Amino acid sequence: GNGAASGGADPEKKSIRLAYQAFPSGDLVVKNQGLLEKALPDYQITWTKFDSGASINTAFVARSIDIAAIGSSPVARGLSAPLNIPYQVAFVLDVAGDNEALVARNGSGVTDVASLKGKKVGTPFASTAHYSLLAALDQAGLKESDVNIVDLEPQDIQAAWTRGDLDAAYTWLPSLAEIKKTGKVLISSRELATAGKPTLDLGVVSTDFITNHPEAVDAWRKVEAQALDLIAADPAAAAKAIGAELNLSPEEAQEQLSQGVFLKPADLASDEWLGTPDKVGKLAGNLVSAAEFLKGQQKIDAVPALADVQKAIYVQGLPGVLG
Amino acid sequence: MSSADAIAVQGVEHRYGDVTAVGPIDLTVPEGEFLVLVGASGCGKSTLLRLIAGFEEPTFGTVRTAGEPPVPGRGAGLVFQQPRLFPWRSVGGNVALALKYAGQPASEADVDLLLERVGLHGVARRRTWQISGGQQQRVAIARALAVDNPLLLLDEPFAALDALTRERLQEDLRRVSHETGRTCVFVTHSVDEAVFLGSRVVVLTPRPGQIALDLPITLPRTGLAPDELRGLPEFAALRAEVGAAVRTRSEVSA
Amino acid sequence: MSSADAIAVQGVEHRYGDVTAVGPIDLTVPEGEFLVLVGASGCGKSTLLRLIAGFEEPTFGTVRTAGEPPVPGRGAGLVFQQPRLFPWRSVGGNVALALKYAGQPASEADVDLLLERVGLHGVARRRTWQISGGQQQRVAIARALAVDNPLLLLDEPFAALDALTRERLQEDLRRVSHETGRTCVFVTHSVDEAVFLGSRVVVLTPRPGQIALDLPITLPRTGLAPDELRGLPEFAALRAEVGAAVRTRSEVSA
Amino acid sequence: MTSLLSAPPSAPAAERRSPLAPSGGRRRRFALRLVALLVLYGLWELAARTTRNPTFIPSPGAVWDQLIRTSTTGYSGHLLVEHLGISLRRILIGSVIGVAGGLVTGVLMGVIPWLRVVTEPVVTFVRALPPLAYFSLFIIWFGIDETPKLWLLSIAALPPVAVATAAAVQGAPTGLVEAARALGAGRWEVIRDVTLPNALPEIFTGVRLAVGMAYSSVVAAETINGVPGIGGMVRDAQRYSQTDVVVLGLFAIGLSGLLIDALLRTAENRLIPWRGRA
Amino acid sequence: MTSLLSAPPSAPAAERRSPLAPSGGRRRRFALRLVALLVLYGLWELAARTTRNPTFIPSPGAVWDQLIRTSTTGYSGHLLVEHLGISLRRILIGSVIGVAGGLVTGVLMGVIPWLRVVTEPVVTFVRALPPLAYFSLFIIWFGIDETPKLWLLSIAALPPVAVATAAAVQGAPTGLVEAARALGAGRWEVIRDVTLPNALPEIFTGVRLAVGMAYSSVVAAETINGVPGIGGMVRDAQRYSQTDVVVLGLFAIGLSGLLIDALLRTAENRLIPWRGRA
Ligand SMILES: Nc1ncnc2c1ncn2[C@@H]1O[C@H](COP(=O)(O)OP(=O)(O)OP(=O)(O)O)[C@@H](O)[C@H]1O
Ligand SMILES: Nc1ncnc2c1ncn2[C@@H]1O[C@H](COP(=O)(O)OP(=O)(O)OP(=O)(O)O)[C@@H](O)[C@H]1O
Ligand SMILES: [Mg+2]
Ligand SMILES: [Mg+2]
Repeated sequence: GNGAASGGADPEKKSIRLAYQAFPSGDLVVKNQGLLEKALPDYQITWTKFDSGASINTAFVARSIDIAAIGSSPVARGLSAPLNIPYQVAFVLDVAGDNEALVARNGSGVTDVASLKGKKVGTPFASTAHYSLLAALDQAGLKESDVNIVDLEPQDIQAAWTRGDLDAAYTWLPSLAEIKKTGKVLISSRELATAGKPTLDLGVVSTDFITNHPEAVDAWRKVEAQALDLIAADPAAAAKAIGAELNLSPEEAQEQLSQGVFLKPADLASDEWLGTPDKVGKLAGNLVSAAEFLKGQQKIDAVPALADVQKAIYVQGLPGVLG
Repeated sequence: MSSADAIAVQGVEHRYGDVTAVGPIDLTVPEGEFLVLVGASGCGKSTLLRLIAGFEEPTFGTVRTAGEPPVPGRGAGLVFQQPRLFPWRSVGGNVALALKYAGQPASEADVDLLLERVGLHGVARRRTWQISGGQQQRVAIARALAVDNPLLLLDEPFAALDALTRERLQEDLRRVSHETGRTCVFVTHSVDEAVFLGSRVVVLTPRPGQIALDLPITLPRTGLAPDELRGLPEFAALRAEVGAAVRTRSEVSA
Repeated sequence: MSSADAIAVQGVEHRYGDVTAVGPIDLTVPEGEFLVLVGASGCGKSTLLRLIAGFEEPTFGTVRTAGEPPVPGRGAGLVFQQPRLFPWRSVGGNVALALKYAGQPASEADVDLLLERVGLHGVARRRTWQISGGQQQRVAIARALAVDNPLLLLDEPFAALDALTRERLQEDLRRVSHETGRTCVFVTHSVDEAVFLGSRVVVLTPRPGQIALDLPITLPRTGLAPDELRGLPEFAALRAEVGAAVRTRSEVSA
Repeated sequence: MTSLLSAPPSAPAAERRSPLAPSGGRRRRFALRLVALLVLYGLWELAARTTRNPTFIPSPGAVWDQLIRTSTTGYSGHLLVEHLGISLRRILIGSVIGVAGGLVTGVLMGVIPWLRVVTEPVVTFVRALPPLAYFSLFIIWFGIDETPKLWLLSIAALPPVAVATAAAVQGAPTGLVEAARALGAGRWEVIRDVTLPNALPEIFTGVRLAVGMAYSSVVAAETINGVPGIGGMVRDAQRYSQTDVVVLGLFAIGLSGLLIDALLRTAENRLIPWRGRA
Repeated sequence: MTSLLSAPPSAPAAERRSPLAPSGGRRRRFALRLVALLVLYGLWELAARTTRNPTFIPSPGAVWDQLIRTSTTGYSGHLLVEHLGISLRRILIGSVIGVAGGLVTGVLMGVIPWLRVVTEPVVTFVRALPPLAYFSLFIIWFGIDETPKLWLLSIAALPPVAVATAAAVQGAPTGLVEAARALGAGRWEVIRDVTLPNALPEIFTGVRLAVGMAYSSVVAAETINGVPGIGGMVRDAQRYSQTDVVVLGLFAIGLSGLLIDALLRTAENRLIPWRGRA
C-alpha cells in the first residue's frame, strides 16, 4: 500500500496528490504551467491522470489522493451512502456548455428530444452526459424505458455512429465534434444548465487535507482562479497549455475550450454556485437533486440531507481568498 | 542389382553425427529370401533395418527396395525393437488401426484372429499398459502382420517371449514366409533362432557394422518338423559356425 | 518365516481388476539366494517382482522383505522389463542420478566405471535415444547396480543382448552376487541362463502364475570357469529338467 | 472380458497411500472443501467487520441481500439470471468458436512448417494485443450488438488452444509417429491417429484455459452495450461503487466458471485414460 | 565424444522432406516472413486508402509519422521508448511473479492431493474473474501506484502456468516415477528429477501464454495512473480518437511481445532436447 499509507492525513508531511482528468479546464493550465508548484515550493506535488470520476472516487476511498477534478455526478455519488467519502467541494472548474450535447444522426428521423421514443441512444453510463440525457428525456416527458439507451464510451460512440448503429448520442468533445458533422444537435448541456440541470466539473478536496493543510487549499484555489482568469483573458495562451496536456494542437484545444462555460472567479462565491460561509450556494441543492436522480436509478442507497451536502461545500474564506 | 532384388544395399554407410553406426555395407536380398541379421549389441542392426524401411537416409551409398528408394509404410512391414503401441487405443484397437491402414474393414473377428495368431486370447479390450511386456511385443507383431507387405522387417521380435511361445511363433513365421514367398529381414541375438529361421544368415561386426559372415542356410524349408530340423547334424554345424562368428567377431562396443 | 529370510511371500494372490495375475503363491527366499523365475509370457513374473519391490500391494496374502512390508527403493534394487531411462538426462546423467540417490558423490569416473561394467564405453554424454536398444537396457542395469541394496530384482535384464555380451554380464552377476552375498531374484526366458545363474529356479504355471517347479541348483558357485560349468553333466540334466517343466506347464495364455 | 474394461487402471503407485485414496475419497473431498469454504467465509466476515467499509469489503450479508434483490426486482432492468444467462451464452459461443479456431490454427501450425513460419508470429502478435485497445475497431467493423462481443471472446479464447495445440503437435512422439507410418499411415492419418490423440492432454489444458479466458474477458466484451449481461451489470455497479453488486457478479461469474471447468475435467478424465502411460 | 553432443538429434522422419529442411531453412524462413509482411502491408495500405477515414484505419504513413513524433517530441509528456520501457518493466515483473506463483501453485496442486482439492477450485474461480471487475478493489487495497498494476499483471500471468503445470504434474509418467522410486528417490526427489522435467514442455507453453496474458492486460492495468506507460498512452490516444497513436502503441506492444516469445522459444528448444522422445 504505497499511496494508501502516506499523504494528506499526515499534517507533518508536505505533499499534495492531485487527480486530474483529460477534459479542457483551468486545472490543466495549472498543471501545465506549474502554477501550484510555484505557489507552494516546499510541497511535494504529484499529478495523476484518471479517466473517470468513478475511479477518482475509488482512489479517494483508498486515500490515495488529496485533491481532484471530478464531475458533479460522481461527486453526488461520493457524498451519498454507501460511499460517504469525506471530501468537500472547493471549486467549480467549469460548467458543461456546448461541449456536451445530444445529437441526432441525419437520416434517423429524429427532430427533437421527444421524437427519440423507441430510438437507440448512446452515452457513457454513469457520466455527466448520461445524467444530462436522462434530464433531457425527463424534460421532454419521456420515460427512460421509452428509449433504448446504450452504454458506450465516447470513442465507441463515434465508431458506432459512423456505422449507423445509433440514432442519437449524448457525448462530449472530441467525439461530439465528429458526430456533429453528420447530425443535428437536439439539446446541449448549456441549455439544460439554464433549465436548472447543470452538470459541472468540480474541484474536491479531502476533508483530512483541508483540516491539515488549509493554507495549501487556499493556494490551490488561488491558482485555479488564476487559470480561470487566463482562460478569459488570453484564451490562446490557455489553449496552448491545455493542448500540450491533451496531445492536441493549440487550435483544436482553443476550439474545445470555447465550447465550455468557464465562470469568473468572482462568480464562484455567488449564490448560484459555491456561495459564502454565511450562505452556501445553490450547488448543494444541485448535488442533492443529482443524488435523488441516482436514488431513483437504485444506484445509491439514500439521498443525503441538504444540510449535510451544504457542509460538504468548502466555502471557508470565500470570496476573498480567490482574489 | 536386378530389379527382382527385394533389397539392394550399395556402399551404404550411416552416421549419427560423428558416430558411424553401420557400413560400408553391400547387401543384395533376392525376393523370397529369409535373411537373419546377427551381431553385437550396438553394431547397427536396427539402423540397417531402419535404412531399409526408409526411416533413415544413408549418409553414403544407396538403398533400394523393389528397385525404388524405400518409403516408410510402402511395401514393407516393420516390427520395431520396442512395441510402440498407441496408448490411446485398446490392444484390439491397435491391431484394428493397422487393418484399416491396410485398407481392410477391421472386423472384431479379424482382430481376434490376428491376436490369436501371436498367442493372445481375450486381451483385445484391455489398455496397452494392462498387458505384460511379452504380450505387448506380440501385439506389435500382430499389428505388422495385419498388412500384407512383400517385405517384412523384424527387429528382435521374439526377445521377450518364453521358449514355448517363441518356438510357436518361429514355426508360424517360417511356414508363412515360405508359403507366401515374402522377403523377410529378421534381427535376433539367438543363434539357434537365426539358423532355424533363416535361409541366409548375415553376421555383422561390431560398430560400425560390416558384414563379417554371409552364410546361406541350406537346410530344407519344408517337410521336416521343427524338432527333426533341430536334430539334423547340419543344423548343429551351422549353429556352431554362426556362433563362432558371433563370438570371434563381436567385441562389446559402443 | 524367520527374520533372516530376505523375502517371504505368504498366500499371495494379485488381481488387476478381474484378472488374477499371480497366485496363490508361497515363497521364502533366504538371504544370499539367487532365485531365477521362469514362466510363460504373461504368467505373472513381472507382477511378482513388483509385489516384492513394493510397487503393488497383494490382493490377498502378505509380502515381507527383510521382515518388513516392502517399500519401493528401500533395500531393493529393481531393473524393470523396459529400460525406463530419463530422457531429460544424458546416459551418464541417468547413472549419476542413481549414484546420487545412493548417497554417493557421482563423479564422472564412477559413472564411467559403472557403464564399463555393463560393456558401455564412450556413451556417457549421449542422449538416451541416441543409443541402441540393448545399450539402453544395459544403462538401466548400470543404474540399478549403482545402489548397493541387499536385494536385487531383475526383470529379463539381458533379453536384448547378444550372446557374448550376455555371457559376460551373466558371469559378472554370478560372481558379484556370490561375493557380496546379495539376494537376487532374476526373471528370464532362457533356461540356460536360469540354470547357469540360479542357486534355485522356480518355474511358474501360466496365468495365474503358481509354482510349478521349485528346483535347487546344486552346481558349484565358484571355482569353475563358465564353460567348464556349462560342460558339466549336471548342468545338462538340470537344464533338461527346467526345460521340460517350462514346456509341459506352459501354455500360451492371456 | 467386458468387465475387465470397467476395472479402473490401478492408481499410480506414488499416490497409492495418499489420504484421498478411492475408498471414502469422495466424502473426504467434500468435507475438505466444506471446511475450506467455511474458513473462507469466516475470513470474509471478519474482514468485512474489521474494515467496516462496505465499499472496501461488503459483508456476506449485504451480498446475499443483493442476490435476493437482483433475483427478484432485478438490476439495470434485468434479473440476475437474465444477466448471467446472456453472458453465459456469449461465453459459450465465443469459447466454441475460439477453441475450434485455435485447434485448426494449432494443428496447421504444428503440422505444416511453412505455414507455421508465417502464422506463428501473427498469432503471437495478436495474443499480445490488449483487447481494450482494439475493441473500438471491432465496433467499426461489427457494430454494437452481439457480433463484436463474440469476436472479442473468440479472440480471447483462441490463443491458449492454438499455442498449446501447436506445441503439443510439434512434440509428437517420434516413436509412435514412425510406428504409424510403418503401418502405412499417410500424413493426415498420422495426424489423426497419433499426433492429435497424443496432444489431447495439452489441448484439454488449452481448452480449460481458453474457457477461463473467455470468462475473464466478459466484462471487457460487455463494456459496449453490455446490459443485459453480467459484465455490463458489474461495470454499472462498479461505476456507482456498489461493491456488493460487483462482488455478487464476481461470484456469479466465478461459480459458473467453476461448474464448467468441472465438466471439462470430467470429460478430460473420461477421454484420456492413458494420461501418464504413454 | 564432446562433438557428439553438439550434433543435433536427427530430425523426426515426418519432417524430413519438408520444404524447410535445415539446409537453406533460415533464408527460406526469412523470405517467407518478408513476403507475408509485404502482403500484410499491402492489405493495410489498401484498407487505409479505401476507407479514407484516419480515425478508423490510419495509413501506414501516418503511423510512421507518429512513430517519429512520439520518439522525438514524445506523447503525454514522455517519449515512446519511455512509455514502452516502463510498461515492459511492469510486464516483466508481473510475469516473473505470476510465473513463479503459478509454478508453485501448480506443483503443489499436482503433487499434494488434499491441497489440490482445496486450491483447484480457488484457482479456477480466480481465473474466471475479469480483471476489470476487481481492479477497483486493488486500487482500494493497494493505492494507485505500481502495486496494483503489478498485482493485476501477476494475477493475469499466474493461471496459465498454474493450470498447465498442475495438469502436466498430474500426468507424470508412471513408468519413470516408478523407476526413480526404485532407485531410492524420495517424494521430493521424484518431483525434482522426474515430474518437473517431464512437465517442462507444458510449463513452457504455460509460460508463453502467461507472458502473452501479461502483455494483453497492460492496458487494463494502466487505466489508472498509467502514464508513462504504453497502455496509458494507448488509452489517452483512444480517448482523443488518435487512432494512429493507438495503432503505433499496438505495434509497439505486439512487436516487443514477438521478441520475448522468440526468446522463450529459443530457451525452450535449448532446454528441452528430449521433446517428442519420451
Ligand atoms: N541418434 C544417435 N546418435 C548417435 N549414435 C547413435 C544414435 N542412434 C544409434 N546410435 C549408435 O549407433 C550404433 C548402432 O545402433 P543400433 O540401434 O543400430 O544398434 P543395434 O545393432 O540395433 O543394437 P541392439 O542390438 O542393442 O539393438 C550404436 O552404437 C548406437 O550407440
Ligand atoms: N493393469 C493390468 N490390468 C489387467 N491385467 C493385467 C495388468 N497388468 C498385467 N496384467 C495381466 O497380468 C498377467 C501377468 O502380467 P505380468 O506382466 O506379470 O506377466 P509376465 O509374466 O511378466 O509376462 P512377460 O514375460 O510377457 O513379461 C498378464 O496376463 C497380463 O495380461
Ligand atoms: Mg537394435
Ligand atoms: Mg514381464
